[in-house]
Amino acid sequence: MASAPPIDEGLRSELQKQGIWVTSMQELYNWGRRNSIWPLQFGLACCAIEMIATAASRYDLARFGGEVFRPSPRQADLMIVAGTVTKKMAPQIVRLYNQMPDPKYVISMGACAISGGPFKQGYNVLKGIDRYIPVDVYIPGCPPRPEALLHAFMELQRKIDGQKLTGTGKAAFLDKTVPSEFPVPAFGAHDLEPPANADVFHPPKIERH
Amino acid sequence: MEALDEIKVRIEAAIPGARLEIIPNPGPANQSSLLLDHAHASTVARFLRDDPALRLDYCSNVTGVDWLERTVKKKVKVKKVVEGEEKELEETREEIFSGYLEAVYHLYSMAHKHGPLVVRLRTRDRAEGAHLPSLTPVWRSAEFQEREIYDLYGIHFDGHPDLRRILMWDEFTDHPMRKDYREPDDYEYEPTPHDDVLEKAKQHYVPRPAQDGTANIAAQ
Amino acid sequence: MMIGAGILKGMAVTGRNFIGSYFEKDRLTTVQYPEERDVLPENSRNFPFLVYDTNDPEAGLRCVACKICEKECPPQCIYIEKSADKKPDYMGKPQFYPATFDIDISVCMSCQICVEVCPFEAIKMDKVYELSRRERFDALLMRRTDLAKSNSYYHSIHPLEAEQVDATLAAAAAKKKPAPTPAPPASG
Amino acid sequence: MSLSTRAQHSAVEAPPGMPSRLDGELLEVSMGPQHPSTHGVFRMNVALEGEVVRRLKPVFGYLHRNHEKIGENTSYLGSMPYTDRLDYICSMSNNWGYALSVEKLAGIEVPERAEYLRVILAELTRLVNHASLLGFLLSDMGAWGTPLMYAFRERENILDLFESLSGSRMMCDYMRFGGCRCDLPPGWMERARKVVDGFPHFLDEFEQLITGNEILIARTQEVGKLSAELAISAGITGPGLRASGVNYDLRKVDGYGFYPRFKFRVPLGEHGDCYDRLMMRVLELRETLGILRQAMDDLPAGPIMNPKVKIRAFKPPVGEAYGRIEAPKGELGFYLISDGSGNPYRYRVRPPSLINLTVLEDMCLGHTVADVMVILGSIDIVMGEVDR
Repeated sequence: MASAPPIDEGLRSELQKQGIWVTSMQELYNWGRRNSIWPLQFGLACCAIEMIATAASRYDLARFGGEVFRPSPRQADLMIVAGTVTKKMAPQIVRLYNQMPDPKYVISMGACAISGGPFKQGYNVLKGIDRYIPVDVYIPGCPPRPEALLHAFMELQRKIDGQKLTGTGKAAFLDKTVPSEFPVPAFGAHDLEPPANADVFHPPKIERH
Repeated sequence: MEALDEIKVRIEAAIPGARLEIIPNPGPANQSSLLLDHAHASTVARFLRDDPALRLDYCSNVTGVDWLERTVKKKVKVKKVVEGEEKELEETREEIFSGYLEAVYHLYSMAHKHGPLVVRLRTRDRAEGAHLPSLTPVWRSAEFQEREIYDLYGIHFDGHPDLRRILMWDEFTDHPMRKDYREPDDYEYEPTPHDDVLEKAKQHYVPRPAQDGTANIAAQ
Repeated sequence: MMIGAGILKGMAVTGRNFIGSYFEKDRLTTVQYPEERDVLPENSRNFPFLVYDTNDPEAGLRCVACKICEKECPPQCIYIEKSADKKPDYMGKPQFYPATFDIDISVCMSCQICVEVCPFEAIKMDKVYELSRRERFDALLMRRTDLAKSNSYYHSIHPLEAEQVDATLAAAAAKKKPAPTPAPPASG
Repeated sequence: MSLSTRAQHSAVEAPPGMPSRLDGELLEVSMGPQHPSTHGVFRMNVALEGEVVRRLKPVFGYLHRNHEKIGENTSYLGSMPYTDRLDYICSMSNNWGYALSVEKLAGIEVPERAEYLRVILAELTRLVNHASLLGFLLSDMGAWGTPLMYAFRERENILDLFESLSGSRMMCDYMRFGGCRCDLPPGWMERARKVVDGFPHFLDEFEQLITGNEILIARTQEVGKLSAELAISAGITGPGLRASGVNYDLRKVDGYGFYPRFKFRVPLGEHGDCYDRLMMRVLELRETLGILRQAMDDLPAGPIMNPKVKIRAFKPPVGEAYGRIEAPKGELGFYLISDGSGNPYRYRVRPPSLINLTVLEDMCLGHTVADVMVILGSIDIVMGEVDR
């Protein structure tokens, strides 16, 4: 499929008034994916309770097509890392991520999953899951309100909407050169080995003394 | 429940050879404790559990404490002969308490609804492989908690049915709750550090040869 | 009792809830976020912000860089650099000010201890929660310019508390007022 | 509801010598740490003979986030918000346990109004915990979603109360040593009364939903029995202990707070199986509502904070203290050693969830692998507290 020039918005709405729906393959495909994100049923700590609350009656994640929590990573599109990632748990999370089929997304929910949060000074706490796997959306908060998770969910939907199927800058999961699996860290005598995956984790250098 | 010294007297009468010591608690909580010797620890524990007046059948909390070697400076008044005259002088003396590891047990009675009786066991030193007798055969509730002490403090409990690491992974070699434990360096990105975190984060800062001089950077 | 009666009884409850959700407001609890939102209570808190008086976020900042919050913050997510010089604050008194004031909201645990220990009523809790970002490092580090928010904003999110704070500050200012007056003769 | 609807004989009891295709070969299965019904990141290494559990070793530490080490490096005030995150469903109870221990350590008195508020909030927490537990347990048992949704609907009402009082839904950080942080906002008590008055309706409905259910009875009665002797020796506390018939409730035994002023009963089970443990929660919910009503009626006016306590740069005298409360999951204790400085020298949490798991293997042996989830669910654990 050649990347055709995008359809003129005015023309499209004019056609819509006449009862003719025009869409591109890319839009249709992304529309379908965006509205059926199945998360992995996977909770680590406190944030998992808010994640359940988001799926429960008051906030109802089903309105966004995300209520089908799959216990198996093989059937999931989205991993919500909800809670503190410990060094003992990190290899399992990377393994779960590797087992998810493409396209896959990661939401890092709450302070602990982003950076280790309040527990980051702990000897067994990983300072952010983005040391080993790429993260699409970060939600700060301890724990974030269910609305914040819904907001992140919509942010992810926007991201999916913007993914191109062809041409330069096409979505990473269609690009064979971009890895979709990452090495699982090993348990070492003092720490995980390696302590971060240098291909994934690029913290900015701080200039200060 | 009886007073602690009465209990001590009764134990010493019932178990010949048991060496007990009362460790006072200076705070307002008023929970003084009983230090047991290793050889008689499990006999004393059984006595505490089975004695009809005490019936301390429930061991609530088991925990380790790491006491570092500390020097306490004390001012002592000494009588000295100075220039043929006896004078009372103040001298600072340093007393060195050697470090040790400690296991603390909080005992209650569900039958009589009293407690707590605090029992302590101390190792000889803080060296790797310090030993203590296990009280898990007496109170099952100590099972996981003694494993935790073994994991985090490195005290070996003799007679524990299943002494393995519980919280950290099996390949781990340190005992992180000890006061002298140093965690691995993962301070690549610390935008808001202070105190000791700042010292660790500084190792990762961008070198500034112009301001700091190359020698200082090499020293780091 | 017939086998299955208990299950049927349970099914009846489910059915009552299902049908009831069309008629009873108590059973229909879903909030249709983002179209409708719960009104957050007065005390609700998420992340800290810095209050400034008047209209100038630079000069009106109440913070004097005393670093108490930095020291007390349990997860150490505040970073302050004290200014070298003094600038007149909103009351005209020369004060230190924070040259840098960063809060790493990817670490903050929303415990509001900074608010509790601040003697200058300078740091308060915000209610904004829609903070999802696609990047982590710069996007989630709040600088002084992001943090400074006006007193009227503070009034709009915590009306009762802000009024109390204003009253306390006014009382403190009134107490202090007589003090500077005798000062000029002494210097002059 | 009476306990008379018991099954006459056990529904799932595996005969010890059950012939299986494996002929005595044991199959080792690792359940968790990613498992939908382990309530977090809990792992069990199970040895199965056919479907029957022959050995079970729990593996912990997947959420070990160094609470105690951080507590030793943080000021006494700074540890308070961390306690919220221990048992993250019951932050108010954790706050109270910690505040109580520090008060013991430093000999601090608490004003009357603050004690009443603590009772009210801790009991509301118990409602949240037990309601969520019932939802989770039934969800594990296959009642997919429905009971959990009902429980969470009620939970949200109570969380709204917590939020309007303390500012946060889950991590309240509300209590301080020497009292509470802030007084009730206007209109709070009326709303709380409304929630408490509406709760029995939910309970009745919930009981109708589950208690007569034949599947539930078959899966819980005579499953995971725990004898009183073993429960005491293994240090089981909370509803799990009382389901085995041991009358030990710290609210009665220690009489901390102002619990002796309230009239309430301690429900006791007689079989010590999963069904009793489940019903213990339902019965406790009813008693809790009674305590709440009494405390709300008697709430005195007055200060909520001991004015002598300075929470910042708080330095208790040298000494140690062990304080404990009856948290919804069991005895929650905090052991503090002070060396006179601003940080505790030793900060230890006695987690009821961890110690209640001591007998998990004993309870599961001889049952099928499907029962393990029910037994685990009936113990009621939260990983934040198990691993700390």
